[in-house]
Amino acid sequence: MTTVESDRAPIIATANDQSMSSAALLRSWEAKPGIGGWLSTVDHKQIGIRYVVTAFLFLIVGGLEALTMRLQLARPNQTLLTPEQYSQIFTMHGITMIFLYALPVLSGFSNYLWPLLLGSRDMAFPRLNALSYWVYLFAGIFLYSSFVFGKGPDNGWFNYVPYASLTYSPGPNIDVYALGMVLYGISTTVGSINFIVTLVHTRAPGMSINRVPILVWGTLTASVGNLLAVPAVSLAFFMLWMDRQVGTHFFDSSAGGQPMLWQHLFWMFGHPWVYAIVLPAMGIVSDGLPTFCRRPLVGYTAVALATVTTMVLGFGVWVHHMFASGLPILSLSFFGAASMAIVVPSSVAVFAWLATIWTGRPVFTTAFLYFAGFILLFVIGGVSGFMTAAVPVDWQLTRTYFVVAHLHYVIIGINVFPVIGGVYYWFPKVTGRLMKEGLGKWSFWVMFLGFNVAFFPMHILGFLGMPRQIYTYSDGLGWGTPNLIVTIGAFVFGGGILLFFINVILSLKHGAPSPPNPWDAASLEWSTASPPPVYNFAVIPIVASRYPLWEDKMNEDDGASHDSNRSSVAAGMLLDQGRETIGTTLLDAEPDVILRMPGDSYSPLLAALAMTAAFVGLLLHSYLVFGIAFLLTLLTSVLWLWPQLSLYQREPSHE
Amino acid sequence: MDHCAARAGMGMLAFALLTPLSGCRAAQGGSSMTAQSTMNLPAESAAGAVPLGQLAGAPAETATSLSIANPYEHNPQAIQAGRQLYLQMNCAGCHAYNGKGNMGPDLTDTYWRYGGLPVQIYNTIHDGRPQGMPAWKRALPPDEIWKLVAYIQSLGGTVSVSNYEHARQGDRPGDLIAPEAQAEAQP
Amino acid sequence: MRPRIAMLCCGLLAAPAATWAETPMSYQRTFGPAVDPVTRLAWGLGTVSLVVIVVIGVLLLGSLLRRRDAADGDSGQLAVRHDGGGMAWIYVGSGISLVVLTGCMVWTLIVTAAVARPPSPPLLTVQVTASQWWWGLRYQGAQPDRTFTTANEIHIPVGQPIRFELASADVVHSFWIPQLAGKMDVIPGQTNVLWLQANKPGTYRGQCAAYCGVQHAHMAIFLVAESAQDFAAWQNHQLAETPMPVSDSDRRGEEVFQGHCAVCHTIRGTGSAGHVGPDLTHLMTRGTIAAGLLPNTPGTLAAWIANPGSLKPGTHMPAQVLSGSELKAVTSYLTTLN
Amino acid sequence: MGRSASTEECRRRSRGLEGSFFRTSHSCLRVEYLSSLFDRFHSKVLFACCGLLMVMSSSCKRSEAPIPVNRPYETGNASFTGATLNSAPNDPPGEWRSQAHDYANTRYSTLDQINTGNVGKLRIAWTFSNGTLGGQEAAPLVVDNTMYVVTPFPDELYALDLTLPGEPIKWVFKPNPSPIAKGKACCGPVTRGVAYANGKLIYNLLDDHTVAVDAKTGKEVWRIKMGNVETGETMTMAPFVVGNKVLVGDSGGEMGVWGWIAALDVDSGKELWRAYSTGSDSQVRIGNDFKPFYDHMKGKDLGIGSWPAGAWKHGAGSVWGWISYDPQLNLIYYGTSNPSPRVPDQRPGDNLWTSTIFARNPDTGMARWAYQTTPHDRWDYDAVNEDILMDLRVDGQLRKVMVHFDRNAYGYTIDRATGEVLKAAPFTYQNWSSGFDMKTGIPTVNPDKEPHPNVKLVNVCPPDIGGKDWQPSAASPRTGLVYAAVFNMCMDVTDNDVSYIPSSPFDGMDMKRYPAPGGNLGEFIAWNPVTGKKVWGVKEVYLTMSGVLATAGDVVFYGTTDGWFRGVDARSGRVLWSQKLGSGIIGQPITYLGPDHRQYIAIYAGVGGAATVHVDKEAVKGFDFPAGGNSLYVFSIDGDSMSNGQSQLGGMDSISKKSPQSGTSEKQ
Repeated sequence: MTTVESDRAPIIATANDQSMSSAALLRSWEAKPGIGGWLSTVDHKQIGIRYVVTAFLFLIVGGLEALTMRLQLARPNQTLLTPEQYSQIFTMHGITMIFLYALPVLSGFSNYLWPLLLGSRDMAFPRLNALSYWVYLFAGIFLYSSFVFGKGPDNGWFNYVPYASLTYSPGPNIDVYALGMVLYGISTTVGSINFIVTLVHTRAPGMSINRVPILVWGTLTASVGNLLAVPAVSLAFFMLWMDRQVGTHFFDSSAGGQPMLWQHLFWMFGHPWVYAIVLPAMGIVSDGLPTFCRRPLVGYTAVALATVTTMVLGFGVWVHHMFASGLPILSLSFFGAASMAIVVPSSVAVFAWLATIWTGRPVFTTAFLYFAGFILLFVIGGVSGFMTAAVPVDWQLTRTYFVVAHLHYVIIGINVFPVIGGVYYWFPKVTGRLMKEGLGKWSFWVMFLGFNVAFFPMHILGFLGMPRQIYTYSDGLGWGTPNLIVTIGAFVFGGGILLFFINVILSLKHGAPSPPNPWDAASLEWSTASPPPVYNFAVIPIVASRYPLWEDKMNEDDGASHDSNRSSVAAGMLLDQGRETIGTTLLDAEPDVILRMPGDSYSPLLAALAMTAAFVGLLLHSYLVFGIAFLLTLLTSVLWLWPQLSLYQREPSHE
Repeated sequence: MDHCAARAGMGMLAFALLTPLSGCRAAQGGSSMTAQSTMNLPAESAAGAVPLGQLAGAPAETATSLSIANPYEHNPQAIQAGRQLYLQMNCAGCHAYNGKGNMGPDLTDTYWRYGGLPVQIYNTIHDGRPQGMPAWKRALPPDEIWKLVAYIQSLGGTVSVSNYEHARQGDRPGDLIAPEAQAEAQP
Repeated sequence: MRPRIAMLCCGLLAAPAATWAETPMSYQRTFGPAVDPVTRLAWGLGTVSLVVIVVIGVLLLGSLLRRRDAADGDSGQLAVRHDGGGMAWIYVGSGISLVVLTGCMVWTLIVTAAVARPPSPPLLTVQVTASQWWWGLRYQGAQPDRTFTTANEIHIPVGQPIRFELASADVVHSFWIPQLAGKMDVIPGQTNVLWLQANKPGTYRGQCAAYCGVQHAHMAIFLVAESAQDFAAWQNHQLAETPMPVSDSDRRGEEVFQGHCAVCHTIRGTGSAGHVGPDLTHLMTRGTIAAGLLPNTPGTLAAWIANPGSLKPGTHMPAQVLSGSELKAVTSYLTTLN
Repeated sequence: MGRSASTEECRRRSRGLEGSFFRTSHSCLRVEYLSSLFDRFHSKVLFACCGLLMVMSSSCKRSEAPIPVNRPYETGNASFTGATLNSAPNDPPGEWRSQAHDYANTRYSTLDQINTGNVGKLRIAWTFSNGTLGGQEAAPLVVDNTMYVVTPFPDELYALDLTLPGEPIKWVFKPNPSPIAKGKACCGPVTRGVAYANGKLIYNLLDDHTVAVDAKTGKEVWRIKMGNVETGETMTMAPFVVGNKVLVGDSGGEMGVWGWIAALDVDSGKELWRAYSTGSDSQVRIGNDFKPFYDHMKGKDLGIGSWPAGAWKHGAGSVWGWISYDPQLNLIYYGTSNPSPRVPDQRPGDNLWTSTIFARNPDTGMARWAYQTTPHDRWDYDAVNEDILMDLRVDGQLRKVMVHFDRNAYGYTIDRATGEVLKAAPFTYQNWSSGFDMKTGIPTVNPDKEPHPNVKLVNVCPPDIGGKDWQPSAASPRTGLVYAAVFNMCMDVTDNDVSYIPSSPFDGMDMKRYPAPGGNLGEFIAWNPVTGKKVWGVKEVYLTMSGVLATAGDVVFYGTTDGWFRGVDARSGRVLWSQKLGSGIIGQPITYLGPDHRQYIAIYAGVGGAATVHVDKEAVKGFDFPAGGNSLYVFSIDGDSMSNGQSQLGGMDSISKKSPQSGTSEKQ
């Protein structure tokens, strides 16, 4: 960021949404009206909402795929689906849920919430933020476009070679998957960078690193993890595409390649990824629970550290997906032990949550139910993971329905439940209306019941030796009854989700209007209006504790504090000369610089379109299309980077 | 909830999901499903009607039967299946793993002793040829042979039906043609 | 919610116990030293896991339903309690977890070491070649000429460790006979080794456990553990060449086989030596065809030859163009291969 | 290429010495003429002349490209090893009546008109094209002033009258073999030549027939079907005559045939016995007097027992190479081919009796001893290469030995009475074995170089065609050395599981071949069979796949696949003369004495066969073969012959006057 000599001392003012300055803020922040504004906006709230909505749409598609599979498996020797259809469905189900729902929905939450949680006016790179979303959307469409070519990916989401090689999967479906994942990787990567820089740079003054909400810790850890993990998978998929289309032999043993290379590369990414899609969700719980338990989270530091530790360990355990691939026993034992070790940070988190509830005074809202229910599912998913970490036991468990049960407890239990809880929790903030509690409780219980009926018996199916990814099974293996129960449970669970969506739609129209802070919560987002103004905060709040909105209440207990170390949300820096927010230092969040934020722009959308076109070109072997699209990408980046006087930064004067 | 209602619901849901998917198989053409791929094959008799012998020797009136197209042409699944057959039936032993020939002729060049049209290659495989090419008519069902032909076509040296008349005169696409020759070429 | 869940779980746990006999793939009871310690470990860890779930469940329930003292419950007004309490939970909880965990780790390592290699050197090596979608088996004899090939049905002597060398002809598969040993992947370009031992005579079912294509679901394998004598007898029988067909129809069938089938299948002694499909030398000694898909009867054989794709969609075996009489002849010929 | 340039220069220099040179070569001529009566004294004089010439021509040495590996041997004319050869059946020295010239397979001629001194003056005397394109691997025969040349498929046999100017065609025999055979021969539709016995020319047709032709009339005497070509079996080897038996064998090691050798009656063609290379002892003709030297070859029915059940039936072990014969021991020696399929994992066991050298009694066909050079061959190392019979001192005692350059790159010196290996050492670069165990007689296999299905194995040396293929070497009693054209190659190989489908290859090896360290594909070496060491070598950029001719003139001849025909000093390895021919050379040079008492050198050019099948052209930068097309080239000093230098019209009327008989009557 370039700087010019003339400094400016930010005016300290008190927030007042009727003031002149607010009008000025509105002028400079709000998007152009109409479709143009909609396409060009870089407002993190807009983008966050789009992320969440898109992710939920993919959730519905993936869910329907799941239900179809359950119909096929309900009884032995069903012929509802052909083997080929089944393969495509279970593959797309995995791809959809893991790539197109689980992470994006969390990115959505974080996108929407971060600046509000951090007392800032936008993410550090608003346009990068928009790009990340558009690329995600197009990548999703790209992946599903495979059906247009007559066949979707059909090799499971981990897509082992050599089945994924041209010899055994000649169709374009695997190319679509490979290229789609490389494209998708771009979205994830830029998103992660954005989160990291945002945390480093744009927290409100005083929000030192030990005061940020756990959700921020979770997303930060996930982002760093993604930055390190995604390159592995992008590389792997690109190598696969080269093997298929350029004639290289990275994975072809008969030409000097090595099939195991794929498994290593994929799981080096795959395992950290699993943590990337649960840690932020755990963050949601860690921030939500205290609100409803009417007390701060027990062991904030411990939980924050546990979050980071989990991810660090997560990078050293990828081999536990490959225990049966004939690797040396010694290394297996090491990776097994490392995988078990993850129990420790997890238990820290669990007991922190338990303690929070135990020592608090829970208010039984729907959101709270989701958070509390989550804890049990987290434990069940955790211990089943702990069992698969035992190498010799895993030789039996792996690739059976036990693993299917495990990963659904982990991903649904630790991702879906907190996310939906999170929706109930922040819905009023986002829409200005409260969701219906009665229907909400129903949706929770139906989901919770259905979920356990659907997925707990899968453990037993695993013990009964049912392998995953089989499109049918013959009679007399004892798998019939549990499968029927699973199918029933699956539909109940689906019903629960349906209730939730109904609730969302109803509440959007008829929900009770919500005050700025309906739950009397403690973090900054509740200090501004519901829904928040486009500029988030009329004045940048100044933070003095982890729970800025609870300081008065908590200090009733110990009157030991003075106004000096109180957070100030009413009065703060008024930055109303164009799109501005405050940049602060890494650790202590001292005011450092006034950041001029870029305005709305089409370049993210154009760049995303151009990139996608380039990948389409590769897919169709039309190197002309690729070339043109590549040039367009460069052009849009030039447009993007074109210097704007309005973006010159000025430093505040210190006295 | 009510059972029948639930079942009905499931059914409808399944139907809704399957309609888009049901497209897949048709579009896949020669997937590994032998049952369905035996359709739309030319009748044995039709292919059999094509005389053996050199391109140049093939009398014109058989051009119709010569124009029998390979149902699997450009079908990626069939080409890979054909490649597997090429290895499993020991074709590589004579024509080499890269198809460039060794004991048997090069299959990647444009010279074909017995004609480079799909149906001529079909016949070569089906009936064998005098200089050591075995006949596969009993071992390989017709659509397997067509898959082999599809693979051989994918090697690039074969003659397309559209280009047949030119090929028999030794022209290649893009060749210059002297006006006189042009005149004579008119039937 | 808890009671309902609990009931449900108990019900589900009971279900398999009831239907134990009909669960050939269940590994809750196992029958060989290569896996028995693992089964004990699995039950152990399983119990630990269940205990953990119950304990946490109870604590959670307790924390939810526990009566709060009225003192600070002032008029539903959302006061916030601020006390540093609760850290003890983390210390104690994590502490206990750590202890239990360490115990489990040690136990796991012990078991891993125990099953890593057989107690005594295996007396027999079976080379398994996995293909889409069947299992090729080659028995390594003491002398080369005691080496023979069969498919989809393993026979072993009881009470002896057997060594399996696993290779793939195409994609990744996974060799798994749950009641005798854990999985071992079959990966192209490398030979993985597995050992197992059956202490109880009987037929054990296995199945490919790694997705290997459309018919992954129909890639079963059977292992027959029998007494040393029975095994020796079986082995000698497998080594014998099939007698030449006698009846005219069978001779006709043999001729059809040579013409239509021999490029892919082997029947030792007839000059057919195809390696693409299963070796059929002693076909009728096997219980099933098409890798466990169908019982091995003349009827199913004929149906299978007539149109394999309809029974096993996607199978690589093509439908042969056979006249009715040819089909009849070849089927009756095949039924003589015992 | 540089080498040829320097040879040109060498030739120019010798021309400079014309005067003195002329005289010496004359004296040589005279001495040679007498010495054809084996007059010791005169041959000594000859050595003297040659010594002198060597000193004179040594001026070329500096500019000579191939640096001899071993200088100490450059001068002097003593034998390096003291080896002696039995040149039985002692055919007239001016003739060439069998492919190997004698039972011992020495390919050594006592003619020495052409010697190290005058070889530089060799010029083309006349040529003959037979119009075929397949690889020309056979050597011509010269009997009674008639030259007999056989073509590759369609295996036509020409008789050329050497007594007349222009060497006109006496007759041509066209057997019309089945065209199917063309597609079944792994390595080109070749034949390795004709045998002469009792006025009959006997040879194998590619389509598994052996045929005898009357040498005078060119009429077929008998023809016998030895196998069924549709199964993939062919016949390419040159028959070998012992007494009134002619020995023939089959080809098809890549086709899963059942290999055999058979003895036919020379006069009737009736089959007398047939010995298979796999199967029961009776089928292999192993009886009580079978005494292999090494233990792993002792036992009952090993031809079945060393194979997986039933696999021996398609185990090949075809007999397509050379046969030699020791009249004293009354034993024939020959080798069997690789086992089928070439994918070893499909046939665990030693796979006896493939890749094996057999000693048999030619009368009964019963085996005396056997020695398997490469047990459980994984790389296609046939043992069919020639066995040169020599008598020499090994470790102090005189031994009757055979010298065998195996495809597995080991040069063996084997006691031919017992089958004991006396010396075994690599004669070219190899890495498949880490050493040789003299106790078991088995090379120690390097496990890293064992191929397994579907796994690419890189840099295996030598490749499937071996360190040396069928192209026969020669031995000279004057130097006691063995001369061989060998390969310097490696391969990347991927094995593919393969089915036995009759009439199709039972192969499964996917290979890419390329030069071994050094970058040269070929080398022409002189080998000391006593020490098992290379004496010198001439590196060739391209494949050296021709037979070798050794002469009493101390010149050894060989050709290259890019068409160079060279004469080399038998002692120093200096290339004394080179001539580029119309096509690559994979034939076998011979020498004979014309009716005009001139010594001629004859060689067939016409590349094809294994040479073209087995080299990846991409392997060597800018490598490409000359096109095929078979022509015979005959050389003489200054190119003098009846076919030039005189009035061709005279030739014309002399023909018009002659009747066919007069051609023969002329020469008493």
